[in-house]
Amino acid sequence: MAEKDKAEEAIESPNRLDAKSIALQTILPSTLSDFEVAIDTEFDLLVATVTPEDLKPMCLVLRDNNETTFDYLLLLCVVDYEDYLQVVYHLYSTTLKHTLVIKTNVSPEEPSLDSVTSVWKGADWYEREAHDLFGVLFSGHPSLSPLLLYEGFEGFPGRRSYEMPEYKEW
Amino acid sequence: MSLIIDVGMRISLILGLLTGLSVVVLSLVWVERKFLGRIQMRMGPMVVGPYGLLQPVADAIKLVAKEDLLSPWVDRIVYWVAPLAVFIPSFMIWVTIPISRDIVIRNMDMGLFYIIAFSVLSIVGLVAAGWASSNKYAVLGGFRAAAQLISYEIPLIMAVLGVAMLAQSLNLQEIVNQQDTYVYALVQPLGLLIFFIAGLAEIGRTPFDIHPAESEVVGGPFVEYSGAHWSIFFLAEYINTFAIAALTVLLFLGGWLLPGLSGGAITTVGIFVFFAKTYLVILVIFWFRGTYPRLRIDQLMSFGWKMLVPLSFINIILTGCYMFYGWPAWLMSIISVTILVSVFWLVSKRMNNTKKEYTVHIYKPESSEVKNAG
Amino acid sequence: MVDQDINKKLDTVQMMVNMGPQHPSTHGVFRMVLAVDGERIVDVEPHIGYLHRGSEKLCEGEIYVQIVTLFDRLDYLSNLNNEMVFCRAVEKLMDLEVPERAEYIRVILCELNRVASHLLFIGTFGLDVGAMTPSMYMFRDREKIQSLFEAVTGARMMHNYIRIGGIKNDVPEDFDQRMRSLIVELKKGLEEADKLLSFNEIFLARTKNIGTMSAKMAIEYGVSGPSLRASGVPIDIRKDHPYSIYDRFDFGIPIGEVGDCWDRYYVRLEEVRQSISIMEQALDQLPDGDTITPTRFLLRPPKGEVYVRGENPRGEIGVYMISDGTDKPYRVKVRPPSFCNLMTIKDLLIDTYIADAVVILGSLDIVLGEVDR
Amino acid sequence: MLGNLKGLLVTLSTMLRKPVTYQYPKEHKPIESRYMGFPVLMWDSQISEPYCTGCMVCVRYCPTQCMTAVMKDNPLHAEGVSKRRKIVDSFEINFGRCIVCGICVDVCNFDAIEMSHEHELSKYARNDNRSDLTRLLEMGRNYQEETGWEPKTNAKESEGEASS
Repeated sequence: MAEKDKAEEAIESPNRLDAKSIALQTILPSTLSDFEVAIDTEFDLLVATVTPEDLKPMCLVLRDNNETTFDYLLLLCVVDYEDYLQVVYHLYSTTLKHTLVIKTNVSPEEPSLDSVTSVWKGADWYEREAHDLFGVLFSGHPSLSPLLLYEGFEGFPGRRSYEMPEYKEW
Repeated sequence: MSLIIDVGMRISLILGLLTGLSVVVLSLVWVERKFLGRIQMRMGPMVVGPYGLLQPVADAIKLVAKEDLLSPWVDRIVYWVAPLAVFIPSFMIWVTIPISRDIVIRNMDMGLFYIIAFSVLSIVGLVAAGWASSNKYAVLGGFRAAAQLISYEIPLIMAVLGVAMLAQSLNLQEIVNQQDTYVYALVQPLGLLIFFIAGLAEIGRTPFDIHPAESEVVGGPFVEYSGAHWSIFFLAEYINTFAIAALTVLLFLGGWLLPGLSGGAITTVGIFVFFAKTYLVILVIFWFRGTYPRLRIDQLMSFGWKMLVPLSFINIILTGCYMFYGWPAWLMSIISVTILVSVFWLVSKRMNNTKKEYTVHIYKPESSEVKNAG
Repeated sequence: MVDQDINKKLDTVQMMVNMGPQHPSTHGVFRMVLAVDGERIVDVEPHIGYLHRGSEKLCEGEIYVQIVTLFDRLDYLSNLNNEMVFCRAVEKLMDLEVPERAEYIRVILCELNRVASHLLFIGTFGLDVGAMTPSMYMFRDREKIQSLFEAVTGARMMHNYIRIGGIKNDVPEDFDQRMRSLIVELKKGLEEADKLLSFNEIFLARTKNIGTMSAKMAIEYGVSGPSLRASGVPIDIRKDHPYSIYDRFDFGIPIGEVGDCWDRYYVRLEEVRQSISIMEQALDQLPDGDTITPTRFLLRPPKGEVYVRGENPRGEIGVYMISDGTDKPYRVKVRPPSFCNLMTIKDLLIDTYIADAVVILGSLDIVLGEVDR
Repeated sequence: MLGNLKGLLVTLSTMLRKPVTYQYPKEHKPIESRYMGFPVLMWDSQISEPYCTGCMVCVRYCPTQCMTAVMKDNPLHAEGVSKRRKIVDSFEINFGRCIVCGICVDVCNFDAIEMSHEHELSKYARNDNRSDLTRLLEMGRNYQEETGWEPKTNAKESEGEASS
């Protein structure tokens, strides 16, 4: 139990950000003044939560701004929180070496989002994977054909509501 | 009655040749596997027979007993004929290849011409095999084979021509007999190199194993074949390897001749000398196989047309001058060696000029010093 | 140019070649549909997913200790690196200190794993180019590494050795001595490969200026690891964001110049040398002490999410883990380095030859277990 | 050109060295003492019964769910010979599923299961490697004889059931 208490304490202690993230934290509000952004911290990560509509223009700003230069997409991930799907983008700057997490929530019934393949080419397969496993539609993506699953697969196996086929001993 | 004896003689001769060649191929397979194994720090076959000596026999039995798989889309007639079209020419050339003085099935005056003419035929078989298999890899491999074999035919013939000019004969017996004072390798090192490289390409061995390239076209024309039909290709490939090695020995390395060997002993001892020399050349081929990567088809073509063909023409001109002006033999070999060395030097100089590119830098952020580590 | 004009006039038909999933040099079950015009590749359509096991989904149903075994099987050539990054993620979430000695042993083994992975790359790359001997030499050396792994972790590939909070058990007594003799042998073996392959003219002709990836393109696609560094971008997580104890060692990052296949090959070869130097330094500094911070078997990390980055032999691996306070993670997402590197294949292959396709794919050094997860 | 010649020299020099391979079915590469083969059950030769009490903790933590166990009352306990109140009745490991991760050994409270050195278990049918209690114990005895295995900790005796 002791370690658990310790860990909980650690979360309370506010600043686990490294120097680069702190510097980023100070400039972010001015850079992203055009958008509705909630900037938050999560452990040592700087998290910006935006609406799905703002996402792509904001990504463009973040990539092209000289103070942020997020030219490298680390990871695109979808998290299923059952009542909404959260799409998480991990960005990295190869020149300034800082990271930023962008989160945006979409509804699970009609998850639709602007594709960021035109911002980072590396988003291509990630978006196809997210489409496969979570059914998130990325408008503007060149082709959202199945990547990991076969053609004609029913359902979205990444989601928590997906019913796994029953376990059988062979 | 005499007709029957005659036909019987011929059939037994063919069967004898076939058996002999099969034994040679089996031995080659064993030598190759063992030699490659040693190069790669393995032991090679060890289980069947002492030192795995019977392994090729076991392989042959397995191949013959194997089911002949047939894809439903193949063009059947061409598909079955193709292995024979590859095998028969490679078999036929052995009619006139002597293994010692007067030990030859038919000594032809146009022997060299006959060999060259027949060996070209196997291209047809390879292309046919590739086409009939109705497999895209096979088609690619077949066309690769066609391009490769046709373009390397030229330097091969040119190199042979140099020897024919020197010996004033196309008869292999005669050519070998002419080499009793000095072997042609000494007079024409350039010719030997051209012949050997072009020969390697002709039989599709590393670094020119482009048409059966396993990592690219998965066996090329042979990809759909299995069992006995595949083994015919296999047989042909090794017979060709042996033929190229034998021709190298006969044309450039003095065949069955050995300094100090003369008189009646030549005929019998000559067989052993010939085989020893041939196996040495084959070992070099296997050695290359264990060392070199494979060239790409366009690089192969440009190497053939831009290097080997001009060089082979130079070789012929040189031989012509030598014959016409009656230069001493040593002058000829010196010129030949000079050309060889200068070509080597030019190529490596070109390589060295661009050598700077061939490094990787070690980057250390703290001191931001960059040191070379190439 | 003349060539192109002729090509326009000739009425050629494109052929679709289905390369893979059963092809000897697609490195697993990767499939490319190549549209070829003769030997030239006109279009590529990569297909993955033949090895999709849903590892990330499986993680949601397993407790933290069991997930380590799943991470072993992502990139099955650099198991320890994978285990390490997952364990670091949990440790970060729980704020767990790892004993000094455990850190050192982790680093040594991870670097050894990196060497093993790169050796395998050199061997298979040789095979792709058509040279069969380097692979045998490299397997010979890799076998020695795996024997050592067997002696330390008990398994040759799927170790389950790095645990949350440290390592499973201390290294055997003769570890130091065995490591040192192994390092000597590795150096020798590497020189052999270097001499046999690196500067062979045929090899250079096959790999130099083939599949050139510019730095811009590499960054756009999120390429990482040796493939990125070969393009001249000096990014190495071990240097830029030092984790574990990597800041205590003096090592360099090999950087290529043009980003072609040869650079990608030689950067890896050079990286082996750097890894060996790291191992030597770590062996010299290896302290005594505990090897694991005891934790309960059924871990319940606090709520929160972490993203942990690590440098795998193939590139940057990242683990994004969300914990909801129970004994099973809410979501685990891996950033698979091969996945991002493989994305470039379409751009790299167009307008090359079929023979180059094999070489380029080989030079990216993908592991399909990780691409498909 | 020099690179080519260098390569030839390398292959020539390695050719003269000793092969590094083993002739597998005849010769075996020595197994390291820590080698983790398939898990087997240990035999308590003092009381002549298995250490395993069938507490199922390994079954629960197995990532691949390759084992099953059934527990019964220990007849020897009733006789007063053994301190184990419960004993394993049947135990089955499907080695075809087992991934040799060693978690079962880590969680076992009684030193009853151990990673043996067994690894060559090729069989002709898919389920031939489902091993029941007798086979597991036999393999375990082989392992004990081979390595002189001793229980690491004195198992929490008398307690027949595990507290997870």
